[in-house]
Amino acid sequence: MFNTVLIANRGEIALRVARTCREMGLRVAAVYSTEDRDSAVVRFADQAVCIGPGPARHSYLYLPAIMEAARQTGAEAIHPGYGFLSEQADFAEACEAEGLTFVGPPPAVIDRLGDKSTARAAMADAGLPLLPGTIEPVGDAEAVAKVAADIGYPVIVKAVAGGGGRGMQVVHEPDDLPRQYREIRSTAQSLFGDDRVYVERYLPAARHVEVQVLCDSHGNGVHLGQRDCSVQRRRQKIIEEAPAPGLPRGLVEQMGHAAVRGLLAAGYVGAGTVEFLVDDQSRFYFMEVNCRIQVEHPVTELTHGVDLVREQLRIAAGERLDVSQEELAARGWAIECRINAEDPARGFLPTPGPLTGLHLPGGPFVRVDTAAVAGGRISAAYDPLLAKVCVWAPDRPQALARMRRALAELSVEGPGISTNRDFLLTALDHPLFVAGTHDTSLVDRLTASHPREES
Amino acid sequence: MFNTVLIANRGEIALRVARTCREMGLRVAAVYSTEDRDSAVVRFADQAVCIGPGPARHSYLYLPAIMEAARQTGAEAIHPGYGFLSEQADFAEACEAEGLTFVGPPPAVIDRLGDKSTARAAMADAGLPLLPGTIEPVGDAEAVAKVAADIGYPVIVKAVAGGGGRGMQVVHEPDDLPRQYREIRSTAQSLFGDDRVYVERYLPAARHVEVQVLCDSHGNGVHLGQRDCSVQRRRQKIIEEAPAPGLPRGLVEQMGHAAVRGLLAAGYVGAGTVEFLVDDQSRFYFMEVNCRIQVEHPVTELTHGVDLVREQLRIAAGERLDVSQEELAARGWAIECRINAEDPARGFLPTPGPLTGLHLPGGPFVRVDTAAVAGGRISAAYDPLLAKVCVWAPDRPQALARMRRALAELSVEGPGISTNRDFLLTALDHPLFVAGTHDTSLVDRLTASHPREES
Amino acid sequence: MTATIEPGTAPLAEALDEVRRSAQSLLADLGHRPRALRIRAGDVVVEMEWTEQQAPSAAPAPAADAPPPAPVEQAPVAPPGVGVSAPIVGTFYRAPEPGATPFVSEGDQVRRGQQVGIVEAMKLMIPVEADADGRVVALHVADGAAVEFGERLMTIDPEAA
Amino acid sequence: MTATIEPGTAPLAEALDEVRRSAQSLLADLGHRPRALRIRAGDVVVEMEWTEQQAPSAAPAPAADAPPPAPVEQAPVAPPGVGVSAPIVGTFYRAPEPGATPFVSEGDQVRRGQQVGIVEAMKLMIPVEADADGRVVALHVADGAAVEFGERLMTIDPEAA
Repeated sequence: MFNTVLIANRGEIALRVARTCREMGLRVAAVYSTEDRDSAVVRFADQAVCIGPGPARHSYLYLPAIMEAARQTGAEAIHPGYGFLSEQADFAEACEAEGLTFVGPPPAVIDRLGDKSTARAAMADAGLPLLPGTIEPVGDAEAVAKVAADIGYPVIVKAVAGGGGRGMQVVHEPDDLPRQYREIRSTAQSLFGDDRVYVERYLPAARHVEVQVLCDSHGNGVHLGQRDCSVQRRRQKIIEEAPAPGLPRGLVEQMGHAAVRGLLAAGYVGAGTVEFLVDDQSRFYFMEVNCRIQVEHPVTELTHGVDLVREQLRIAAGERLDVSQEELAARGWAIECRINAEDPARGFLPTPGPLTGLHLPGGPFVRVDTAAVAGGRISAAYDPLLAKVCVWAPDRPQALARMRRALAELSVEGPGISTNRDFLLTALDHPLFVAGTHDTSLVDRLTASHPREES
Repeated sequence: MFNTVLIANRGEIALRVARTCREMGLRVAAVYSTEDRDSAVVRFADQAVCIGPGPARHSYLYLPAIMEAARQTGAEAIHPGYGFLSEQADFAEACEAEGLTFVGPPPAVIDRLGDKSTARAAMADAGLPLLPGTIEPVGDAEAVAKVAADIGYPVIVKAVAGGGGRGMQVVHEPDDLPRQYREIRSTAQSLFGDDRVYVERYLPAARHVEVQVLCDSHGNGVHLGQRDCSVQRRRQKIIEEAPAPGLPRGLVEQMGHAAVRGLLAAGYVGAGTVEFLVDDQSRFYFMEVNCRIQVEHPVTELTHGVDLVREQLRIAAGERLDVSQEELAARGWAIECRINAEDPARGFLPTPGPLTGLHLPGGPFVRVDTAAVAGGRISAAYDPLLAKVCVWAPDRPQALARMRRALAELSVEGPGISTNRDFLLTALDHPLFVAGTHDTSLVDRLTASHPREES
Repeated sequence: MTATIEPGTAPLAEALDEVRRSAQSLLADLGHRPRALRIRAGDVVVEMEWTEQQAPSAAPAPAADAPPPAPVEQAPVAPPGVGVSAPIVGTFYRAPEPGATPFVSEGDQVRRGQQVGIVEAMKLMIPVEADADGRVVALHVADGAAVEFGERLMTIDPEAA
Repeated sequence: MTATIEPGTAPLAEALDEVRRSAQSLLADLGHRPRALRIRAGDVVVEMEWTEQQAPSAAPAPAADAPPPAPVEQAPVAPPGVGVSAPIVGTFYRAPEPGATPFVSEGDQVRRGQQVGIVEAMKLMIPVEADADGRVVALHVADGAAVEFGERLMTIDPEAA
């Protein structure tokens, strides 16, 4: 095991990783931008290094600064968290070159699975079901039109290099295709420097269900069940739960095994997530792989009683998985709500600013992951995630009731700050969500009828 | 189920009960003394009634005020929490007389089990092992001397009406007996208005292990495993864990079954705890029954995934237990540390006062039960429990590491306030505690060697 | 202002006096009002706190005129004068029995210690007494209404004594 | 502020007087008002608190001389002048190569934009430039030392330009 781990991230995930490091007896080295000088992880860490100014491209995304910080702190391993450099093969490679352990899969695996085209090919090879569409990028408008006609409208045109909800376009009519094809290519070029796109069938009423997988470096892999992340605003998840409600038992196991098979075939090492779409007839289709710990990992931790960051670190240190698939059993139900400093009535506009008051929920079966403190501030330089409120209960109705109770306990004060708390409560109370039969269109239904605040 | 529940308590347990009521859709009525005007449960409750001034005997212990508050709020049930009126048969009777449901066992059961003499008799009848000693109270010094000679020194002389660590005296030498016998009788008379005492063998190196039991009103009973509460200062528990470390598997089941058998035989209904002493040869002896929810109930909730307050309310409403003994399985390990506003260097003297700053631990597998908030105060009128910090982990070493991490995150600020946090950390690090081979003498070992602060 | 007094016996009264006198003299010498004061002597503790709003300045004996921090649930504005508070949570009655003449009505002169109402709690009839000589200037609670401990039942104007 | 006095065995009244007098005299000598005061002698404790807002009597304005909370990682005291900060986390070098003459030494005149050092980060050599015309009055970091982003490397006195 390592002596010192550098955490190349900020906010709640940096603190969350630091907590596990501390519990494992590992020295915690943090990095921070000048914006995060007084952050929770800086106070928590054994050592903290300022790596640059606020804008992430000059600090958290600036590879030389991160590598220097690792050198200065004597870190033997770097945990990238999520976002920032976590899925950059270059970064994993630089770590390797410097003799540092990157806590994540090998660079080549990140490369292969980060490219949607090669990822689809790899998963298809491993026998995972894909939505009808192309595996290879489609070269011109005519070819796209032909494929679209074959698989039937609506289709979705996606950038090979896309991710995080960016670089995709739904096409409903053949007439719209040429224009939208050009648009998405040009968008992809400007966003990712890569204008390759592919086409697949678009499922308007699908559920987003993902499988948490752990693979060690000795060829062993297990899954830790499903998470349903269908409640999304602008393709950003805001409510996640485990297990996924209403899935037939057979499907749960099929998806779990498929995910493990797919990642083992790809040479995966570490904690990873395989995202699927599940249609209204309970058929599942591979969507993409996330080569990192995910924001919503706590719900799996709560149902499975496993510290996923601990497993990441153990795997990165070359240790073997110490649980078998048979021993991994889910208990009860867990839900996570992402509290963002944003205004749902203004199109979810972030509302950064000083935090003068903060009261977090507590008590039975409530977990809060946050780096926010009263007296601190929500920075405009980063994403507006303020806290993750998670609950556990023996069943879904009790978990829902507990989440309502917990969210009602939350209070956030500060000039100009608003949160999506009430919006989350509205979503939790929606009959489709209560019934567990909602899909990714839930938030659109809510915002369509949501009264816009006058400004 | 009830519509409105009155919570006849204060502090963290009042809030904890209120949280479950809210989750169950029950209206929460709180009571408060003038000292607790701005307390967490007052803010949380649907309705709150001021029942008297600070001193508990004029408010939380004042039966007419509590009953009036129940009438005014339209409560159908009263949850007594722990302490205060929770084990007063009179109170349970008054509730019955007013047509209110007392959330606890029937008055006659409280009466029988609250008297240590009749409780010992009842448990002996149910086949539970007792320490050698008398079941009936012993009438005079000569009889006591004879019993003590029979069972062998050291013996412990206990007030029949005693409890909570008060009204007991260890006697090491026959010569000391007459004087100490007189002393304990006079103490018992002044403390409890009842000078009856009994005698049993004293175990200097015993462990305090208790079994959590749930009995419904239909004659069903289950246990939820053991808690070890051997870390005590002045017979007040400060660290509790579940399960109890190092008990042979057979013993665990034996004790569990004995506890359920004993309580069912006594006509018990509700959540109750049977306390045992376990000697260094893993023999267990019945000590007493607690007819209420206990401070340390969260560790059982964490290992068993059961909300015990919810079960109390369901049972009180006449519902049946919905889990069988076979379904109740412990997972992992849980530890609770009681953070008291007290100064270990000054004989654990309470340090009440304003709380100017409070930062609570959070993150993975940490639960904090507290009613304290920054800007509030720790009242001198009540016990100095500031927060219960609980952790869960798959095994005891990980739980210990997590507790150390969590305690290190805690920060409490206020003029004159100190806490036992560092003392708890010292106890957690003691080789005997780390090995799980400690007994009730651990704190004495620590305080004996604890450096006294110069003043 | 909060005074916390532990139960006890004879010598306690003396100790209490001493601690109280000490507090008074300390405050008088100070010439201004702190935010909080706590004096402890053995088992006796006197604690005082003042709200932020209260003018510190060179006010006279602060303990005497400092109003207690307004309880959240109290009636928004209490008229000036001496309040008569409910001695227990219960039901307030203006008269000794239904239909009888009320103990007092608005405008009545009362003397300190005179019974001005009843609060019933679980069949206990607790008399409510005037805290000062004066005129009853306001009744705040209707006959038969539920009251909390400490709730202001009526106001007496001692100037009108 | 806390003052602790050895416990005495004098009767309560005396002890109380002593502690109170001690508090008074301490406050008088202080000339300003602390945030909190606690004096304990054996069983006797006197504690006081003041609000932040309360004017500290005849004492000078506190805001003027109160230093801002020092950032944890900042150098203890930075001399007046213009600081030159590390443009990146890395290793600071005073000279273009080992053994060469340093870019600048204490006392040197520099011009805004003039190279005064190098920070190396992952083989990248990032020049450090003076932010102002002036004289180098202090070098804060040794050659070859690890520096963080924004760490003050040297101070330039622009008055001396």
